[in-house]
Amino acid sequence: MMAGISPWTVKAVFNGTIPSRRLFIVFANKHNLDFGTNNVARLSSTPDGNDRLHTAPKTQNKPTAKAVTISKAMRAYMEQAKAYDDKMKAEVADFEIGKRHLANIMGEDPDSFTQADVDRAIEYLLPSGLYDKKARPVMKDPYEIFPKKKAAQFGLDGRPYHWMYFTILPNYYSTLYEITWKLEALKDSEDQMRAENRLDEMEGQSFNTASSEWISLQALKTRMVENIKEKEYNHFVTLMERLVSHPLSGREQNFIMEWRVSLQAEELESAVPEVEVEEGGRMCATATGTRKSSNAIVKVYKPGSGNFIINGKDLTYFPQNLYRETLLLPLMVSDLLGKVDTEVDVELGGPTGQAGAIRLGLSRALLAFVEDDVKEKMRLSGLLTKDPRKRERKKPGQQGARRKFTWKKR
Amino acid sequence: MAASIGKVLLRANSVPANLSILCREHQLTCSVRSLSTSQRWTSRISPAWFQQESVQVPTPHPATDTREATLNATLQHEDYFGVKDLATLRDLFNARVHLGHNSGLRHPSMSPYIFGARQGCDIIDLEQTLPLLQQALNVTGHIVYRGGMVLFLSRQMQVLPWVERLARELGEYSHCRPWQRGTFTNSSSLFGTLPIYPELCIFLGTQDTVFETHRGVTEASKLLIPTVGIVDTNCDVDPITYPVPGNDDSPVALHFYMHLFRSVILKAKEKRKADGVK
Amino acid sequence: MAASIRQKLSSVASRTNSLLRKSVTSIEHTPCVCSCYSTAAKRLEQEPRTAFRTNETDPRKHTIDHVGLYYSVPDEEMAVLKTGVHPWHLRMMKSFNESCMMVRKPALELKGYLDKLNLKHPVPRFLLYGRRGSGKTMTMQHTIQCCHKNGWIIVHVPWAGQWVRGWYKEVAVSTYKPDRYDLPADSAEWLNHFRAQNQGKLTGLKTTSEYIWTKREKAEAGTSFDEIINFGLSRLKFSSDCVGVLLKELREQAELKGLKVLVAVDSVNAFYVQWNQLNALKNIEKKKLQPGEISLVHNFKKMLNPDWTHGVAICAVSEEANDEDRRENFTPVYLLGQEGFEALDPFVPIFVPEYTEKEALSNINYFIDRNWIQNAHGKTDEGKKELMFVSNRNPFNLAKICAQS
Amino acid sequence: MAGSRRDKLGSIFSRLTGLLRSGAIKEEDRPIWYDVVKAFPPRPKPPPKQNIPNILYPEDFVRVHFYNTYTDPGATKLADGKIKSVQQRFVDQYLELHEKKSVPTEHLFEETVRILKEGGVKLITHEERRDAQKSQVKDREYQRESRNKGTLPDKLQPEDPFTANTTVISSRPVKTQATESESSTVNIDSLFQDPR
Repeated sequence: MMAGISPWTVKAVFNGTIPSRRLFIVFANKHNLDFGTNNVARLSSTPDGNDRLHTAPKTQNKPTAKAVTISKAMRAYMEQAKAYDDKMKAEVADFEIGKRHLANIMGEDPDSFTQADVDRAIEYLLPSGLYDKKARPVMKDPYEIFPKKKAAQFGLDGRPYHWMYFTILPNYYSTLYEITWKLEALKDSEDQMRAENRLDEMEGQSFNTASSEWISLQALKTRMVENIKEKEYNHFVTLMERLVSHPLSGREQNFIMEWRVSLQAEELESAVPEVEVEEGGRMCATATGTRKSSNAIVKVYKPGSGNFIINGKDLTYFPQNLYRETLLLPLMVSDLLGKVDTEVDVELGGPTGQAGAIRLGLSRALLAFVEDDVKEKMRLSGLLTKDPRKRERKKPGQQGARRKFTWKKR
Repeated sequence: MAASIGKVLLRANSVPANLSILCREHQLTCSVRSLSTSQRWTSRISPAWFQQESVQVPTPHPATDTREATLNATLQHEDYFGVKDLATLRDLFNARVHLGHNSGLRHPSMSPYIFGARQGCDIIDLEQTLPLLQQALNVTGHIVYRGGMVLFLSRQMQVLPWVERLARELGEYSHCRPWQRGTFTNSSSLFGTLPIYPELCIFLGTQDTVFETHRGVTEASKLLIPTVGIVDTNCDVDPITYPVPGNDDSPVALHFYMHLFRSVILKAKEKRKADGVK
Repeated sequence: MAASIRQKLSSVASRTNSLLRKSVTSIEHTPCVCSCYSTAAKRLEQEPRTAFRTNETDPRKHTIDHVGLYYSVPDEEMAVLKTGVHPWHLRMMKSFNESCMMVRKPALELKGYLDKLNLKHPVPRFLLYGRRGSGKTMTMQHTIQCCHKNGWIIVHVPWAGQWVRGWYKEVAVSTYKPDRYDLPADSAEWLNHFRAQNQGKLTGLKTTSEYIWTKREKAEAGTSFDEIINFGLSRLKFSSDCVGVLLKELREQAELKGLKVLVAVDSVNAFYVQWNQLNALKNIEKKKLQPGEISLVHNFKKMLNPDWTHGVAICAVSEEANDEDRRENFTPVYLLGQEGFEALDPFVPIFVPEYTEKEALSNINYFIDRNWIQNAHGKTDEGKKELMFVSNRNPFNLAKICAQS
Repeated sequence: MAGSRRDKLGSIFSRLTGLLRSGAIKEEDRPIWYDVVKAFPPRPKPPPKQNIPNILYPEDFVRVHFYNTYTDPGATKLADGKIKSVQQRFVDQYLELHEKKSVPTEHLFEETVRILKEGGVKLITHEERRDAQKSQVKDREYQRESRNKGTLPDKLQPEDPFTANTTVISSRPVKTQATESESSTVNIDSLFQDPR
């Protein structure tokens, strides 16, 4: 068998920091590399791992051929774990002493010196102007600073716990396996329904994925605790999409939603303007919109007959049809065309900016008169999103924002 | 090398009562296989050789000794797991195991196992397949019986979920996903621990794509892991320890193999439990 | 039950023309004909009908009930109107393979005035005004058709702006008065137009005085109008003078012979406002001409003066006739300027509004009937509403959008 | 790493044996499969075959003869195992007659055909099909001409488009003369003289 290499850089950390110092101060940015792995968990934090670790095979007799092979991996692991524990113990002791010293320096009671006091003291004694907070000196519990240790993936008998251990990405692939079998189950029930001629029952059983999206690659990595690449992520999404597109996907709604994140529904709630009721029961909602440098205040009255007044003029305020079409969109999506009256005060900017500002304000004002699903529809159409583009400034040495001066060699 | 075997032989000859007790304990009704039937054995285990080796071997611990004796006694049995009853020639035929690939795709190393070509399609000689299959199943059973890890490998998309489910249900391991180069040979850096290897790799199809041999075949061979492989007429037989010539594409055939392996592994585990092997 | 039958009837009517023509009278008088546009029961009566045609082709008989409906113009009358209709509109008619015009309220209003007019008073002046493309010209056409049917003599200027612009045009010093300028080509064109519009009405009309063109050529008193026109057309040099002669004779003879003369001038503000663009008319010294210096304009201005009787003047003001910096408003006072307003005052202003919802729907339905709107969405209620919103119910804009999509 | 990287040399068993013998691996450290493989060594590979024979059966030749003479009698429902295709019946009949040896070999084919035809089976030779097609083409031409003229004969007027189409589809391309003459040289009966 190959000589075991230490997979953790614990040792390196040890050598890299100043040994036996009075103040346990670590410049944490040096250890960022060691923190980089997400898939680390402190051994003692996992109950299984803890048990596994501390039941050392002391009672084992002379190992058989099988036992020898196993214990090699396990023994190596346990040696490393013990070294880690010893080191951490020493570090903790060091930290406690350092803390008392610090309290003395600061002239406070060492027994009631909390972590907050430590932070304050460090900031006072070692002021740092570094921009990145991670780069500033810290003094913290060693368990927070040193990288955590990964739990063993296999038992004492040397058999891995996971049946897809050898694929390197067991969690990821077992999720794919789960999706596949869920899809198979759906297909089976679909076939059965087809055979029994109960197709009408399938209506409306598909899962509506609107207002949510697949979790990101980074989130998937964190969830799986595995180093998943983009290609594998795409594969995952493809497979999930296949599950979602099945007519009976609603049955697996809970499973699907585990892997999706919903999109800012709460923001929508706060954006709905208040409705004022005027005399005669006419409702009025006011909202503002901006685009480029234009600002618009839009008042929407319901019920109405479709009148549109912009700065005291009707739609002839915009001679070009393009801008009228811009205004048309929110009314179309909310299906309120011809059912509301609109009054607009708009200022600054050109026609494009003004039309865009009115559109945003109108969309926001219309939220007061529509149902939730229409709100969602409007959000998906992009009506409630502010266009953040602005005029780009002119740069010195250039003709405009991007355009360069004409350059001729000679 | 043959120390343990020799040891057992010695014990079996010198202390027949011991063995008979073992036999009774484990209900070994069948007669112990006569050593003289296996020519290889007789040639390897020459007395002189045996004497030399036996000197170096320290006296084993009594507990281990019993275990080894139990294990080795099962090896004397010709068909300890009853694999001969699992499949007949007719079953193989019905499962379309005989159907090979187009003759143009034939791998030269497969030629001894091919019965003939019917209308441009190779037909595998099932009379050769059957004993090979039985031997492979027997070996699988013994390795499982001894607590070995079994890894199922396949790159056939059509049966992929079934193979994985099989492995999961059996408490064994599967690898039907893209093979990362060095999964065996570079495992310490890929897994971050000391390497763990399966004791047996079962390839339900030794091709990765249509044109490539599965990389696991080579890696297993390098790391001295025995392999059982279903080899079709377009596959290379040589790197496989226990090749089973047969159709590796039809779902019917693949499900048939899976059924066989499932049966034998379950049986081996059952026996292991009954025999109290640890 | 009855409602559903009516609904069925109306839907059938919209599909088949022949059935529609039979049933249109019955539909017209039933309220809530079509429920497909209704959103609330209250508004049902205001909702427009799917019927967009009337078979009443005589413009004299149009009443308020016909508002918003299309009527077809017979070919022989179209021949009279053709030279006056806007070419863009003419092309649409050609595409639709029929000449149809919509009955609109301003035209009916004007017709009502004309019916009750006392011709013995000095010439009354009506002034049409409205936004660009709101249908002033078509209102005028409608009235002209009315008057033509009544046997009026029509003096029509289709587009007065043409006479004050055109750098390429030949400008000659008037033979009659040296400080005026003739536009021989335009004069001849107008003579043709005049003759086409008054086919058969000019017989028996003769000059009352003698006109001397040159030393050798002259027109004796008693020369028929046709001869004058022919002379103008053959001797382009004198065509402007011929126009002057005709107009003068018409003014004089209107009362004597009991003629009825309709003077219709489109974009009349061109007569009073200086055109300052690059293509303005210039004399030989490259001096821009005032509108009053052009003999044609001078003569027609006289027609608008209230110093003669048995005639009616209908004018329209348009923004296009003004310079680009004088187009902010569409009201007559603004467009005519001081001079024009003083010249025309007093006049009866008639506002030509944009389409009402009913008229717009009628127009869209007509387009759908003519397969001018082929987009499936355009035929739905939502699509119609969108069209109305984007065009702001401006007739020209609506037609333009429909032509694009 | 234990074992040789030269994975192509020897078997894993021989390599591990070498390691054990040299002491690179201790006896207790040997992997568990070692004893199993030792007890059940892989079977030696048979020597490679130089020529792999084509698998042929006597009925193949009967079939060839049948197809060279007669057209495809149509589709058979494979799902129903009880129904035998016409070809299969022909082959069975032929072999049965051959076994009885009541008919001389040169008349076996005609005899089988006769028996089948008595059984109500329709068999169409290629020549007949070709002639039928020719006349069909003629018919169609005639039809087209008459359609161009604007009149149709009564016989053709109520033409069922469905049946018309099926006839067109079922007409297979006629085999070339060359293949026929080539295959006719095969002596079928010579096969049966071989001891089976």
